[in-house]
Amino acid sequence: MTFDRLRGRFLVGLQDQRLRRIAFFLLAVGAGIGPLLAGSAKAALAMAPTDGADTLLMLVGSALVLLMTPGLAFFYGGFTRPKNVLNCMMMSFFLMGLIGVLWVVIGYSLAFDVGFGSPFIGGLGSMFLHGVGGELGDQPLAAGFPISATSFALFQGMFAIITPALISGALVERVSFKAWFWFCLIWSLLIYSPMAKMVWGGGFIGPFGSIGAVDFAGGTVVHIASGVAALVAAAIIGPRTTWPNNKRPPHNVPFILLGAGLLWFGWFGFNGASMFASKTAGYPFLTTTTSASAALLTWCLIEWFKDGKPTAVGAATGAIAGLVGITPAAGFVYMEQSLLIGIITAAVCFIAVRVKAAIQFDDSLDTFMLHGVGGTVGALLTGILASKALVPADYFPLSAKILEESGNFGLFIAQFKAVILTYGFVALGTAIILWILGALMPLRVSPEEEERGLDFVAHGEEAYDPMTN
Amino acid sequence: MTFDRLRGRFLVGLQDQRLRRIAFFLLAVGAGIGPLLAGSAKAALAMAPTDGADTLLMLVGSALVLLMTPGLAFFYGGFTRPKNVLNCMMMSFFLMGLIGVLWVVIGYSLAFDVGFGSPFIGGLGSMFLHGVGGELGDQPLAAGFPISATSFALFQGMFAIITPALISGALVERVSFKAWFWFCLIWSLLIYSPMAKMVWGGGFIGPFGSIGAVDFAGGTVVHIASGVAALVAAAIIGPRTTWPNNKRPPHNVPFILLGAGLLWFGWFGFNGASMFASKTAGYPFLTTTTSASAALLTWCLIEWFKDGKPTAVGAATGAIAGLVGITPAAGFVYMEQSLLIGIITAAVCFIAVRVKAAIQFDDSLDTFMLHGVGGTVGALLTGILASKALVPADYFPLSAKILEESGNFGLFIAQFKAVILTYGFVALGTAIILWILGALMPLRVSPEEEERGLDFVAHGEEAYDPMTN
Amino acid sequence: MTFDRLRGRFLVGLQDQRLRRIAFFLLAVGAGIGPLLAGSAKAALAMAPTDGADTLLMLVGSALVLLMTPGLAFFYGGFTRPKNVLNCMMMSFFLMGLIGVLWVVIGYSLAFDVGFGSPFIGGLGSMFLHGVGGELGDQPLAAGFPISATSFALFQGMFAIITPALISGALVERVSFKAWFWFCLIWSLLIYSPMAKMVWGGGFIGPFGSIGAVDFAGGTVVHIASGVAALVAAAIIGPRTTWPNNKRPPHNVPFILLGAGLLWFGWFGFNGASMFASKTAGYPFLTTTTSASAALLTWCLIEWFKDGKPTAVGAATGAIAGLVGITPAAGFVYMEQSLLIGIITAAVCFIAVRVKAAIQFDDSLDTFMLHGVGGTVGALLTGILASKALVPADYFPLSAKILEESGNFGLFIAQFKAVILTYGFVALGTAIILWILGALMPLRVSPEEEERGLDFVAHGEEAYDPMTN
Amino acid sequence: MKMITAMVRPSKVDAIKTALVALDIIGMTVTDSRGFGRQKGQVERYRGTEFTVEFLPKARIEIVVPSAKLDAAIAAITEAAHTGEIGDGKLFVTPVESVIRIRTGESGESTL
Amino acid sequence: MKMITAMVRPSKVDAIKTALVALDIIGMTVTDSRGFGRQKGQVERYRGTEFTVEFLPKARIEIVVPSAKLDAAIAAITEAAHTGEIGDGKLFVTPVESVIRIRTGESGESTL
Amino acid sequence: MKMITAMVRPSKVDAIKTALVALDIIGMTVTDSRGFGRQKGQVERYRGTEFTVEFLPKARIEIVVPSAKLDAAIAAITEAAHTGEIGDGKLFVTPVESVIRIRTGESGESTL
Ligand SMILES: Nc1ncnc2c1ncn2[C@@H]1O[C@H](COP(=O)(O)OP(=O)(O)O)[C@@H](O)[C@H]1O
Ligand SMILES: Nc1ncnc2c1ncn2[C@@H]1O[C@H](COP(=O)(O)OP(=O)(O)O)[C@@H](O)[C@H]1O
Ligand SMILES: Nc1ncnc2c1ncn2[C@@H]1O[C@H](COP(=O)(O)OP(=O)(O)O)[C@@H](O)[C@H]1O
Repeated sequence: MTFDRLRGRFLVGLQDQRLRRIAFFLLAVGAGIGPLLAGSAKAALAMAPTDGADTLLMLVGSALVLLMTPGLAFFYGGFTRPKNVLNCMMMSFFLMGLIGVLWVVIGYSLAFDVGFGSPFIGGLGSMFLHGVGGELGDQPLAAGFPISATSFALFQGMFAIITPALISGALVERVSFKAWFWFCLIWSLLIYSPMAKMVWGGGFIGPFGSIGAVDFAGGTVVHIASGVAALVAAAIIGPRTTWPNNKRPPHNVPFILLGAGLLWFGWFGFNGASMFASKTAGYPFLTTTTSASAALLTWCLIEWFKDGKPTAVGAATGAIAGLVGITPAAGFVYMEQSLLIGIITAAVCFIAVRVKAAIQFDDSLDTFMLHGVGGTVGALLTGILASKALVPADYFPLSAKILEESGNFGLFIAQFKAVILTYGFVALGTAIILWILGALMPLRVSPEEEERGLDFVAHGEEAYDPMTN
Repeated sequence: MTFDRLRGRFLVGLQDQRLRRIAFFLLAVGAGIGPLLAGSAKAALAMAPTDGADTLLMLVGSALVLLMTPGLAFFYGGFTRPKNVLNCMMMSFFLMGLIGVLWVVIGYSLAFDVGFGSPFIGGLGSMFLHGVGGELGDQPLAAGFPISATSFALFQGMFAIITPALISGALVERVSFKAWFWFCLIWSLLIYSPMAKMVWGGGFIGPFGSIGAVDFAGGTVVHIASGVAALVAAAIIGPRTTWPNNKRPPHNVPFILLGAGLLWFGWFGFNGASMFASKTAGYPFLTTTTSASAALLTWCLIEWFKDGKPTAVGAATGAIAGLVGITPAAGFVYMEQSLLIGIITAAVCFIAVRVKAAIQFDDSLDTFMLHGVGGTVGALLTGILASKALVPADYFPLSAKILEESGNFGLFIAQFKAVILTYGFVALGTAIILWILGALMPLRVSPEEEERGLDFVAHGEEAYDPMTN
Repeated sequence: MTFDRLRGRFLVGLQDQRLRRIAFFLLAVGAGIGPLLAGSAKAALAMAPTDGADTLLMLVGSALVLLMTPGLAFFYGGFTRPKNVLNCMMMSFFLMGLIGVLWVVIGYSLAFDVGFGSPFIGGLGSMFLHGVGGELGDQPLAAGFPISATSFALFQGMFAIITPALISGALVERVSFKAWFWFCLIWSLLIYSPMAKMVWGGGFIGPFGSIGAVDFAGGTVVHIASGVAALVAAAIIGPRTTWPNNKRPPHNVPFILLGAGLLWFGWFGFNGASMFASKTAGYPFLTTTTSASAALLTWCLIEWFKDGKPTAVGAATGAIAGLVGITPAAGFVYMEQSLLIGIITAAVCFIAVRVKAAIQFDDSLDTFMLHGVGGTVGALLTGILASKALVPADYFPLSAKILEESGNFGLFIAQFKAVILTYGFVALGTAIILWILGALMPLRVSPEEEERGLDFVAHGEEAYDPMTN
Repeated sequence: MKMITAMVRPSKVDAIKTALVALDIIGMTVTDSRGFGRQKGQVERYRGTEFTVEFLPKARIEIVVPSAKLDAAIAAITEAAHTGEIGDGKLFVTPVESVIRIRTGESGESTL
Repeated sequence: MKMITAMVRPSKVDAIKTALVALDIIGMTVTDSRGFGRQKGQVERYRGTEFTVEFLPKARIEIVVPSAKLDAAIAAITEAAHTGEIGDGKLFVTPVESVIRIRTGESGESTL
Repeated sequence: MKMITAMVRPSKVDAIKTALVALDIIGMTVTDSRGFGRQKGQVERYRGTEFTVEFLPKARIEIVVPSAKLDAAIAAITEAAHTGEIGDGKLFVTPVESVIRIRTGESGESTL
């Protein structure tokens, strides 16, 4: 109700010529000015031979992050109706195919190649991972990174897969699978790869760029990006026909707990391996789990005080919130700070989820409320709580300089800019992609198909055989 | 029936003033005498820089052990009624929050700090992991342990989480979640941390203390402790109202197999990483799985000969029994011995489980029968089967000396003492905690709530939506 | 129908005296000639001390591969009727006990000991892993392999477990569990261990033997062997009574997706750790996942174009096909080739599965169609696509020489021979084992038992309690 | 008293309930069932194999009503469950001889 | 012959069975159902969202009895299923015209 | 019109459907149920504990037929569901007063 009016205005706004022009202009200006501002911070790290243990950290980390995608499929799938569970799971699972291929063909190149010399986008020189890893795949990534380049490309690919998969949470039970296919393909190329470039690939947002923000393992690139895209997509595509009047409880809460367990497990790879070095990976491993623990506890305690009962869904949700919150900070903070991040992220996400329910916005499985909001809280808290000792100038020249000169407040400003830029870039980009896509094909299925269930409609399957014999 | 009379006497006994006084006295004497007996064995190991591969073993091991808790939730959850499955799972899952936080705040310090200079309990100097791991989290743990101290703290935290979670198996479908919350919190501080100190933290039971027992990965600390606590708690709290007349079969056996599979997988970290060194971790990895294999096979073959059919639940149970049995021995025995341990543990646990069924004691999911009995068998067999070569004097000074001087029989005596002390300490401590807690709040829900189902009563949720559309 | 006639002839053929004699003759000749042809290629690698990171790769790899067996249980179990799911899962899960023990007792020795000096079979000198790993379990495997020998024995054991487990897919819902027990036991000793010897253990098929074929992680040893055994066993044992008229759809597709996810995750260990060295493991890790991605995508796109809808079961199936296809090639090809392998394997397996459906052969869960066909495609493509640089003469003397002298066509011929030999050896061996076994006990349950469901018939259990309260 | 047994589309249960409550009929029992009828079965495909699913998910609703309310109830259900497509389902009326409310032991129409 | 259809609390099924067996009534069929009635629905909450569950789990028990045993059976069921709280359920009696035991083809009251 | 309610072995549902279709009876509703009767319960064992399962899986089939087809339908079902072992199930016939096809609003035997 409340939200429906907002949505109406938004949709009208999106069709407004003037507004669109302004948006494009802003994007163009950003693209133009960015490079001018781009700092020339350079690191002077030594080229060391590939290290076995560090490389193994990346490889095991890759396996762990790969498992997060099926984990997510269960975390999400448990919430849906039985007639939509396969479609929901496929929205994640299928991306292990689509984005898995896309990444090695071109996505990696757009993110980590330097061919274009742009602070926004990589290049085409590393398509098909051309030149990555050398003849035996054992060449080190770069000076200061004695991990094999192949392990890095693989590890990053797993991130590229799960990011759009996260978006699906906002869109389950109504989106056309064909539209989802094209959306993910385009979004990965036009939004994800540039984001990775800008933040991690030496682009203008990151520690080598003009803004100097830090993002340890994907607070902006993964969580804010997916969260904001989810918000915009849910707004444009609209709520399920059953929302909010005929909504149903989760069909299988144990699946949600299984998914959350696998996600937590995989997150050790996600954050821990983002340290790229096993000797110093103790902190990101530790902070990851302590933040998750603190957030799980916080969420449940809030429920307990407020509603009288801590819930299993709440425990799973709280843990994920804590994992999201610590992601941008994992290697930059000590254990105490990670507890704080977990507590604050859980509290803020809890409120966000309740607000969503109150305004009856159909971000169906709370992708924005957890990943967008949680990622934002985490990214900002990273600025406030990062420790100088953990942001070495060798690896994060501009960020270290900011910390040196203006302390955590300075870094907070940088983080704030990074967050705003991410919101703007992703929101705009996602909206544009969906406009264009929406002109070419229906974005959602018909109400009849929605009632029938997407498992049959989109895949010709049913998740469970009702005949038990 | 049989058991009910025993239980009556026990409960009366627990309330007997004199008995209680004696118990406290024994505890006090133990606490006083222990230090006097404490040997002064000292190791002379060199301080080496942190090793990447060894540290990575700990980090990956931590991730594996973390996954055991959701694994346990499924192993246990499959057995319950559909109306209690979430509560059962939450009894484990929630501890990833509660104990996860508690451990880094104070639990670790009570176990591994040396501030108090006591052989029973650590200190407060490492609260919030103060001073653990140094500025970058990469400082080695100690002389002879070139793993980062942070990775050790993390790894140990995962053990602290799963130990009370194991207890829940004896108590499902009837315990108040509030009581469970407080029980776990107090038990972890007053029982688990001291146990870890006494056995692993240089305390009086372990190889640096006066007894010189060895416990590779938690036969006493984890399995006997949780098993005995489960036994005592089940006795005090009493059986489910449906027991033994209206009991039902497991609601989802595939969940049990999933849980067992995840537990086995995680146990590689549990036992394997307890070697703290990857080069020599081959044995604990190997013995872990061979014991589990032998126990699975043994359990199924016994069923096959006795009842005519090997069962899936039996296969899962046997594997867990074998994993429990090998835990205290994993790095101290060769492969042949591990087969023996698996076979014997499975056979003894099989009998224990049948005895339980016969006396109709409601250790609902056999926590004592598997972890208590299995841990005991394992701990004693460790004494008998440990190989001198695998108990080096550098790391296990007193135990190596015992082996040298009185051979395996000597070590068996040490193990026996360790087991007895663990039984006594844990049983008494658990009973006291429950008495006090029972005075402050009901330990179990009402029979009506039990009938209604704890998922709704304790969490306001249902695991499965009965409306399939 | 079509198939039934074929089957009739086949069964008659199998009983034909002459045919049998010919078969035995061929086998004998092979056994005799092989050694004569056996090359004397010798590698001159240095003996290096055990490496921590490489050993850790093996240990983590072992844990990952262990998890594949429960993963397979879910991948398969999701397809069955609810009344057969436990039996189906036990056909895999139980082997973690049976083969786990068998392997360390004798299987390893038959595969990797050199006592017999034969190119077909190992020896008995390493029974009970005698002499493997030394006093501390940290001795390196061999010159050029600085991993601990214990980690190798463990890793290989996990392969020995999953290979017969794969066969079960063709036989679910009808086989007597007793017959399955004996079949797996005998097959593992008489087929699997020799296969491992011949291909990996310096035997006559592999790179040290007379044929010089390569098999990175089990294209022939694991996939073709299990696939062909499945085909033969399904033909001999015959279809389910419900096939093809009363077949039912999968009872739980999410289980299939869970299984596929765990298999993919575990496959990183399967292929990745088969490199035995973490620095260079980037390629096998990478190619494993890119092949799976490409295959998943290919399978779904074919379905999409052909039937109008991509399916979840198809996505899971495609991924497995891609993983099978890349297995023999993982460390011998670059990323581009892995994409090609994934695409081709998926396409061929897709056709195979459809053909199976058309001729109505009851390879119930497509073991031959995926593992047999996919393994064959992969093994042959390995010949065509392997890169010289990735087949170093130190480790693969004869294969490297073939590549040097006759290029990929030469290697293709070697691969082709290896495939043919594997088909012949496994088909014949499996048929003989089943004949003998069939004479001693019924291979399948009665039609009434089939109708009743094997969970109750074979295990006295039900997977799900129909009473929900 | 009459018992109405209606086999309807599962998604219509809520609408039927609402319609009946509007008539002050507070009481019904719903069971998941599978129906076979003129509605064409759907074709599902798993791997190579096609399955024609002939038994489709239906909700089986039972409502006992006082005879006086029978026609109104039937009308309400028929309207709420209607889509006009094949597979909307059937509604059967059968006689009921007596009713007892277990909680109170009362019997007769007043308990409905 | 009469058919008793009772919608009761699922946890009472065992007690009802026992009570009927005591009357030598060996034969009944139970179906999981969901009932809507005067019993207040429970409120569940998942994340931010509240759900009022109006359809509560009920067991639907069907027993065909010889008319002679009808009253005894009703009394037994009513007693065994009784708790006194709202939601105990209803019991309906309907006429049965004939019964056949499939195994033997026999028909009539003797087959019950 | 009559309603046939048959409690049968779940594995016989397909055969029953086929037999009825042969009589041109296109319409039935099947529900998963659990039956208690003379058929001996099976003993399952999980860990140390034995369970005697007294309620066995049954399919509950409902078919409304024109009175004219009643006997043929009964014969068809009885034959298709028969194995001769205890537990084959029972078949009950009850009167139906009216039928309505929801899609069209038509009523009467012609809608069957
Ligand atoms: N004779 C019958 N007896 C019992 N149930 C019936 C009968 N005919 C139809 N049904 C039920 O009604 C449902 C819808 O019937 P169907 O013939 O498919 O469509 P329609 O009612 O629109 O003609 C069936 O799936 C079945 O559950
Ligand atoms: N008129 C009715 N027709 C069919 N089932 C009914 C009817 N009234 C009640 N029921 C069944 O009986 C159950 C209990 O009824 P309810 O009104 O909640 O409590 P009580 O029977 O104690 O008054 C309902 O959940 C429903 O399954
Ligand atoms: N009196 C009855 N009322 C309702 N259902 C019955 C009755 N008697 C039997 N049934 C149903 O028929 C099934 C088979 O009955 P049973 O006595 O076990 O075997 P049989 O029908 O071969 O004599 C039961 O499981 C139950 O579902």
